[in-house]
Amino acid sequence: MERLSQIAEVVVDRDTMIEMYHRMLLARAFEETVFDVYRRGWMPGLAHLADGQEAVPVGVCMALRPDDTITSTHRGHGHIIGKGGQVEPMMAEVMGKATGYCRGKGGEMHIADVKLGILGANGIVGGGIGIAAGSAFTAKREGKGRVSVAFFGDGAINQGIWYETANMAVLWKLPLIYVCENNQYTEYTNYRKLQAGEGLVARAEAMGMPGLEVDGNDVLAVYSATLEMVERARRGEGPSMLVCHTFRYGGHHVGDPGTKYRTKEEIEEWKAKDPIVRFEKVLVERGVLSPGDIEEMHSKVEKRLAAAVEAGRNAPYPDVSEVTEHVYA
Amino acid sequence: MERLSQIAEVVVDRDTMIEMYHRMLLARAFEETVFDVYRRGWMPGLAHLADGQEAVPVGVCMALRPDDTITSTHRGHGHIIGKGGQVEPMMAEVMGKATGYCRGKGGEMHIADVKLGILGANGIVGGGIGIAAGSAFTAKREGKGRVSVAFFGDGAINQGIWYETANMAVLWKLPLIYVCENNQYTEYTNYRKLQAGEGLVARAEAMGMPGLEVDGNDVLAVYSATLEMVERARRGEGPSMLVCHTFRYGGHHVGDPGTKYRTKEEIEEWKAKDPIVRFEKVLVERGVLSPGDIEEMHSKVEKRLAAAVEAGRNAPYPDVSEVTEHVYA
Amino acid sequence: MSTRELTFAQAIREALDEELARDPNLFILGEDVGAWGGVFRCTEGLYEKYGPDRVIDTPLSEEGFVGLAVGAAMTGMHPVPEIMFGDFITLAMDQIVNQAAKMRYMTGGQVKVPITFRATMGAGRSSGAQHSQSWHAWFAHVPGLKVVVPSTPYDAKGLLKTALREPNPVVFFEDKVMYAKIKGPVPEEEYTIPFGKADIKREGSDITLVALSRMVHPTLAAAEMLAKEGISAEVIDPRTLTPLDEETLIQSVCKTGGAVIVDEGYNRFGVTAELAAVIAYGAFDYLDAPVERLGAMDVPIPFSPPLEFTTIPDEQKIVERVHKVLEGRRR
Amino acid sequence: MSTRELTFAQAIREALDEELARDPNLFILGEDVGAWGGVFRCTEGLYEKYGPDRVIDTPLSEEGFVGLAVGAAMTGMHPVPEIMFGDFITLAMDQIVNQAAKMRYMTGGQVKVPITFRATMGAGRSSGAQHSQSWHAWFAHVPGLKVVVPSTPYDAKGLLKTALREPNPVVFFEDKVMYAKIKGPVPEEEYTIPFGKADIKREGSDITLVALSRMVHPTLAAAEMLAKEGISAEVIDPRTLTPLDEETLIQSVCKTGGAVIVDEGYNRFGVTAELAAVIAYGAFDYLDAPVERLGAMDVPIPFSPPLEFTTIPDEQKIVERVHKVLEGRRR
Ligand SMILES: Cc1ncc(C[n+]2csc(CCOP(=O)(O)OP(=O)(O)O)c2C)c(N)n1
Ligand SMILES: Cc1ncc(C[n+]2csc(CCOP(=O)(O)OP(=O)(O)O)c2C)c(N)n1
Ligand SMILES: [Mg+2]
Ligand SMILES: [Mg+2]
Repeated sequence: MERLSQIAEVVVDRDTMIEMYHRMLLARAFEETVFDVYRRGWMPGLAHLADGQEAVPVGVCMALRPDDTITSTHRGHGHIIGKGGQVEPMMAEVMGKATGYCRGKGGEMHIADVKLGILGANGIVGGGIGIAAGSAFTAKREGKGRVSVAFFGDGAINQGIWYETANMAVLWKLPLIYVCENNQYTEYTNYRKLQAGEGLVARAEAMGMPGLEVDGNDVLAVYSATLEMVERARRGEGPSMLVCHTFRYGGHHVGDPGTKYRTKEEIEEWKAKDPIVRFEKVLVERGVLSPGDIEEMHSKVEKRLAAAVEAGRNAPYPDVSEVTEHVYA
Repeated sequence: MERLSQIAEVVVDRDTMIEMYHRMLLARAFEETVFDVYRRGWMPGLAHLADGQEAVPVGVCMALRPDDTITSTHRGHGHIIGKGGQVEPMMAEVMGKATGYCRGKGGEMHIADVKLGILGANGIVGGGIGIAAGSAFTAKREGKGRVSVAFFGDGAINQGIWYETANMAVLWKLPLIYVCENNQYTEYTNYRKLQAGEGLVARAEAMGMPGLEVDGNDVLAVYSATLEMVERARRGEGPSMLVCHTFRYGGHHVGDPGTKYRTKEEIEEWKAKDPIVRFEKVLVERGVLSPGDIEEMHSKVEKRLAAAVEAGRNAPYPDVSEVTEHVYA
Repeated sequence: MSTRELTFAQAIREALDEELARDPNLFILGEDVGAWGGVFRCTEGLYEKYGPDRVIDTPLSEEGFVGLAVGAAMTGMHPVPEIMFGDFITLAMDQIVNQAAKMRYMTGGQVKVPITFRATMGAGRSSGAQHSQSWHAWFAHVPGLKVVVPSTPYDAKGLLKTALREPNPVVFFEDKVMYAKIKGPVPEEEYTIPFGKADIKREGSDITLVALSRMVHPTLAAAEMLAKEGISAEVIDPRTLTPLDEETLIQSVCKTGGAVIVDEGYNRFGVTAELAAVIAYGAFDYLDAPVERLGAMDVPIPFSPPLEFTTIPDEQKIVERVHKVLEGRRR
Repeated sequence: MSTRELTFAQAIREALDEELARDPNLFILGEDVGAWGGVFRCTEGLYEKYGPDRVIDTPLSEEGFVGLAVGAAMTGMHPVPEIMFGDFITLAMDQIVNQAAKMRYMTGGQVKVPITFRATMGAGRSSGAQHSQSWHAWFAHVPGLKVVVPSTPYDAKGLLKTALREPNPVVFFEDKVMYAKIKGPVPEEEYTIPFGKADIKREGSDITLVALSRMVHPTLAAAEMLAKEGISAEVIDPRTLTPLDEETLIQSVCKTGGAVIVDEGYNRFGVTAELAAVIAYGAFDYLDAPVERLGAMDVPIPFSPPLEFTTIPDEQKIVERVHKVLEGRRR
């Protein structure tokens, strides 16, 4: 089995680093804002937040071209922001408004921006995996070096569709990168209780594709590993699997404090490894951003989100006549 | 990953060897007879024969206790005979008669003898795998050391249910033995075109269970490997996976000569490794049977099958009133 | 008989609890049904009481764990797999339809397959198109399965206990909106409710309203509204779709001369079609107007509340349909 | 217009061939559809003609390859996954129902999902309970899908060509008994047939027989038998279930006053229910007797021929139902 090199950190230019940081901030702020929106009763239903996990979606997506595609999960806001999605139509979608990405029809779990290569979050755990394989199939046919990324969780890996598509992706050398975001838990159960065997890299390798595990709270590590896999895929050498270890700070959804099945210590331990704080240190150390720049970016992002909430609240619900639109093309 | 010892051939007593040989003969004769029955128009529908593969079902099942269970496939006659199934109700079932194992309701692809631990052949490729996992679950609960065997083909291995149950079987240490009968082809396609990666032992090991590949035309090798896996399972150490390389002489079903997608050479090559002829040599060399014994057994088996056909032909079809029976218990 | 008020979820939980105690072969499996107590709290405390071998947390492998359950049922256990959202039952269809439902028949009666699939249904929670569907019609279309769609805590407990004693595969649908919101009297004493017996939830003489699962509640509310207009509506809950108590439905319509069928599944090719067809056939000579079918709108269920509620039957829509029937009659 | 006789399978093959030639984004995938030419010969020669990238042999991974097809459709291709036996569609339900059918709606119209699922249906071949089922009713119950059930080579070709140009997911059911056995005229010239237009296969005035897929043929034979008794039967084939040409069905019954629905899917909660309900509603004032529903018996399909044929509608059973309607009318 061919091995990938062990995440030699690639050289990242200044602008890219700043944009990475910016998207991580947006992703964090988006989750915190949605939580607030939920508590105030400004959104219907529930939301699935991923604060704490920002390094994975941003690290992966920043390694992609605009025409590369991703499929996301029920916990998908970060992926969408990572790929360049805009928080305003996202927030409106969360609120079920006509100005939302999906005109309010999709909702929190189904945000998509197909023009940006975001083929949609998905409420079926593992549901994006087949779609990602299909996008990789199309990409191979197009022959333009485009790749496809499937994001999914440590729970989703046990869905048969991972295995079935892995087999085809290797057989047909599809430009597909499986990104397993191991945030340690499914809804309320630790992944170790549900995942047998030698680990996910071993599963990938048995299927004939290389795999790597990285510190999912280190955005540059995630970025570097993704780049290597992406380049491999663009060269026509087929799929690979990236396993990122990370943690969600909150509960499974906004109604779950997340403290019943996880200890305070575990949560604190992970918070001490916060991906944004860590990256800030790197940025300051390397002279990419000053503490003042960082503060300014924080406050810009906050203002942007406040405005997104305001705009979302003021936006109309879709007209009832829209209910029968878009069933068929 | 724990490894199993590499098929040290176990000592097999005389009676067991004779019974093995007997069942292999029965299995072969059953297939040849069904083919004849089909050609004469004495059975409805099609049949899926496994002549050439007899060492696998017999080698595996002879390593089992009567209370162990198996699940079988669309190509299941050998498994049923291997586990002690009787050719008379099998033949009647193939003909759709009321004296068949399933009163004619199941048919060629669905023969079962639950009292013998045969939980049924299955028309869904991979369909028996979940059931076998469930039987292993029950076995573990019963705590009597019973094990469960899932037979399936080189095509079936790519069904997600293998992967999903493998994960649970390892997690829960179920007494389950996966037996992949690699007869080189699915219906009309060589398995290499459909199976990516490092082989099935690697897949099993990645999931956390040991695996072994054996010469599937060597009944003693199959028997020995199975015994080791069975004993491991009885000790409560969990599942394992046996991969047996073998070949079906005929086509995918009785209507397919099997010569369009396979070369004459390939077929001849495998026929030169015929499991029955090979075992005969061993039996004679070891003085277990004389050539005369062998001839006698052949002719007994042939007579038995001729009688089974006769009985099947004379048996009545199920009464039409039975059509609504057995939908519910 | 002493009676308490239980929520729908509590009634389900109590049935599971009692049957786990009664039948050592019964076990529950599913995602977060164990230590967590189930995302809808239907298995709360059962893990602590019966242990991890009887209330089992599974990986996210619906096909796999349902398949395992089928095999366990065939070998003497009575598994109770939980499909957290009924929408995910799509992943386990083969095991339910091609394996569980057919094994007895295909083996000529050699095996029993005592298995109770619990699945949720129902929209109205802004959960989006993949967490709001009601697929009970699919399973009612499959020979070998029984399908239960209870509407009250009392019915839920009694019918679930029956399911858990059935030697056959049962698909038991629970509307998730009812779990916490619907409360009702449940006797302390043990009882079961037989399958195939509709329940007349309200007697009436002018029109028959047939509703099931959560739809019984807006239908009863509609009956209340109609009563104020002087229209006496009979509300019938079939409670099980297979077997279906055709007799009770037909008799009611023979008396009232008209019917509206209310269901939260999609209207087209759904439960409303079967019930309307059964009534139109059986009460042919007594119908004064066509049977009205009020299922969910035939669109993926939208997230945005104003859209979502448009798609689901409610009191107002039921009343409108009743008026339509009565106008039709006056022609 | 020059016309030849083609078998049903040849008509399917020709539609695939023409559309593969026309649309570079179209591709076929499934088990043994490539080098082997399909187990029912529907893709014979296409692998040789269009190559292994357009006619793709997949592993036995129905969920996986159908999922892959959905993603390919969302990114600009038009995949045509073949489900060899419609029974196996259970394994791909999630991809069809939760992904393909909903993606356009859930994204607020951002994507199109042009995908044509080809699946077989139909019993009568002694293939047993897991190789004989007809699940078209399930998909007709799912918003976002279109469902096609052609009965003749002509219709099959014209409707499949339409499906292959549709920007929406279509589930196209082919009765496998027809592949080799049913022959019929197919023009050399290109044509397509729009969805949602029923075809009157035979005109008549005394009773309406609605039948689809292979059932059209025994129904036409029954009409022939009835003609000899002096009963003039109109035979209507809806051809597509979604969209459904309700108008044509209702108009016919308004003229004849009675109907029998014939379908090879299970009777209960199936296609016969929807069509009967639609007719009972739309032709309420014109019906002289209840609509008769003749679906397959609600049992797993038995292997043994005398049992199997008992479960499937045939000429004789259709004629009996017509007599029943006409007697009902005389009351
Ligand atoms: C097929 C399916 N099964 C179950 C669920 C319910 N569910 C939603 S999220 C979740 C846990 C997913 O765990 P993981 O893949 O680790 O993702 P995470 O939530 O940790 O991001 C479950 C069981 C679902 N949405 N889809
Ligand atoms: C789920 C499913 N998909 C497809 C088929 C059709 N089919 C029957 S046998 C077969 C090939 C099976 O190959 P393998 O598992 O190697 O078993 P073998 O026939 O070689 O014994 C296929 C594709 C089926 N019966 N079930
Ligand atoms: Mg997780
Ligand atoms: Mg094979």
